[in-house]
Amino acid sequence: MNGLLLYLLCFSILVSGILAVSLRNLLAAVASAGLASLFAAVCYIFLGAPDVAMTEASIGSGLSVLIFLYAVRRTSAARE
Amino acid sequence: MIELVGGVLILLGAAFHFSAGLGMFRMPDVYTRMQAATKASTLGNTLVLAGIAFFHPGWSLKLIVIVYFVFMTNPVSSHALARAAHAIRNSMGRTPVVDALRDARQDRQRVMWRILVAIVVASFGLIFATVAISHVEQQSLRPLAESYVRLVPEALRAPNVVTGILLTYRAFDTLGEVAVLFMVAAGVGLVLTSSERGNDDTPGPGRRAVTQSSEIVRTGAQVLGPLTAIFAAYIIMNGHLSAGGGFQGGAVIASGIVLMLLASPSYQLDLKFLSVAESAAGVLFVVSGIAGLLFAGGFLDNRILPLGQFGAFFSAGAIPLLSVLLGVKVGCELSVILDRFRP
Amino acid sequence: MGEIILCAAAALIFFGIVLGVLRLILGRTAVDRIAAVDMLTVMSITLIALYAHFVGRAVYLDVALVYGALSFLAVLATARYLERGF
Amino acid sequence: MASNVVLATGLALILVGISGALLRRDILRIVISFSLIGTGSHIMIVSIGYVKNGTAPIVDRTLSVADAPVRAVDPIPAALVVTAIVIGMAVTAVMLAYAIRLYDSKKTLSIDDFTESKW
Repeated sequence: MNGLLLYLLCFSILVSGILAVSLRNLLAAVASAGLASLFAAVCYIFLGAPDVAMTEASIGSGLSVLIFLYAVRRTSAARE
Repeated sequence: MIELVGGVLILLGAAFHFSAGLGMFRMPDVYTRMQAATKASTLGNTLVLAGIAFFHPGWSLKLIVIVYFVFMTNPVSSHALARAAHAIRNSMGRTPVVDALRDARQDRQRVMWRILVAIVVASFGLIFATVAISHVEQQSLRPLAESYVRLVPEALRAPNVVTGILLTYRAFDTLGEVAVLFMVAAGVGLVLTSSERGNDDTPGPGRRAVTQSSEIVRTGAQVLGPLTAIFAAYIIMNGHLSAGGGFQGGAVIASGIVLMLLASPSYQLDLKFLSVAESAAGVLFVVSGIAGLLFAGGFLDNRILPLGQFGAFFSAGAIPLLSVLLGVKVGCELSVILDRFRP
Repeated sequence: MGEIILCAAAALIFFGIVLGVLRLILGRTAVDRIAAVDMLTVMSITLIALYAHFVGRAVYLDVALVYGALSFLAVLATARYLERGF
Repeated sequence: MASNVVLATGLALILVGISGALLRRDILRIVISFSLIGTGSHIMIVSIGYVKNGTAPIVDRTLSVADAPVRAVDPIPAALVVTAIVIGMAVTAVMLAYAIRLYDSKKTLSIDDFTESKW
């Protein structure tokens, strides 16, 4: 059970990473990058590192997405 | 018998998760997808966690708290997303979302560049492939790691080895890292405030109208904000007993503050208070380090306070104290960084 | 018996995640993709809790707590961005 | 076996980040690619610390003090990565601050328009 779920998580990390660099919509790209670190956090749990998983879940998928969104908002004023 | 009930609940919850995925995949438009996914996955989560509670009665409190958090947060985020989808749908005439700078014209001239990038990536891939193939999974701990795993519970009386390493053996490293974070906060402030001043001189398009958040989001933030603060205190104070510690707790504090900022866009953070708290925490951190130098084995030694009983709440010497200071410092710095970025 | 039930549950969640990731890849608009992200976060909370049950350690539940409390922030921020909330 | 797959995933994510950073023209996308490189290297480091059939290095009711050196995974990479994640976010913040500054000076984010320091 563990092995198969771990492979699925690895595959999902890769898919979200590729989507994050290839999606045309900047917002969806930022959300995909956040999802990649979210799945990475589940992966850390499977590797026995709950401290790292906690840090990644709170910073990588929460605060980092937010800081990107603030930056997108501040650089989009002329494009609208 | 009890295990059978638990197993059936887990299976039922997993089936709801599957149906959530199916709804997300098969439903025709955003709103139906969202409602199928949110309802089914919240219920599935609740059922699975209830099933686990049948197997481990001791975990019930934590499981109930998780279910409560999911019940509070998932509807709020889904509601906000549905509202945003509705707002975009109404104004479909304008460009709904920010689009990347598309320069297809220049892309055509970049065939050579693409070939070069392909070569670079392929050579990196070759190096990485040799690394990945030659890597062998460790069968037992390396000597250094093994001595850490032995020493932290015995000498420091801290059950969590990672926190023990972070706050005692590598605490100087942690101090330097927090200093880097402080410098980043100051530098980002410097870069971004001068850019704002430049903006004020030029006649821009004026201040944008900001949509107020909905009642549900504001209420959710009011309920969840204090809960997040309590939760951050729990994570920081349990750093030596279970997963958690200063960095994680600081990030949770910053997340709680961010939740407030999202719910009410005009809310102003008290930057002066944050900087005072941050400096005080930093000074106390260094002071406790020097106390370790004077009264115990070395800089930032945790044996300046009584070690206490292994596994107790107040134990492991100065590690809980250092954890609190680190949490306050990291939380204040991350909040200041995020506040600088607000438009 | 318990093992079989656990494996079946894991397989069901597996296919749920596969379908969610497919929606993330296919999803026409940005909102579709973000809704898929929202669903996948809740599924990962369940996955972590199930893993904690599988190996029988309570320390992993703390991470599920952090997920439950904070993982909605990204979706909420994106939604507020879309409706021009900041 | 399990950690080999995760290691390969981390390295592949670094490759994806490198190609994104080289191919995209938008500075924000380059920053996203850099943060993906960071995530990939964190995954790589944590997977190197995995020990076969290991569990979290936290002593509690299910992992006794005597048992810990046999069953726990390597705590050093975990301690490294915890600090590295926080620093990675700070680095992202600095990059984004400079991106905002560049945008304010030229009202564009395409790196083709920033030619002053091109040789």
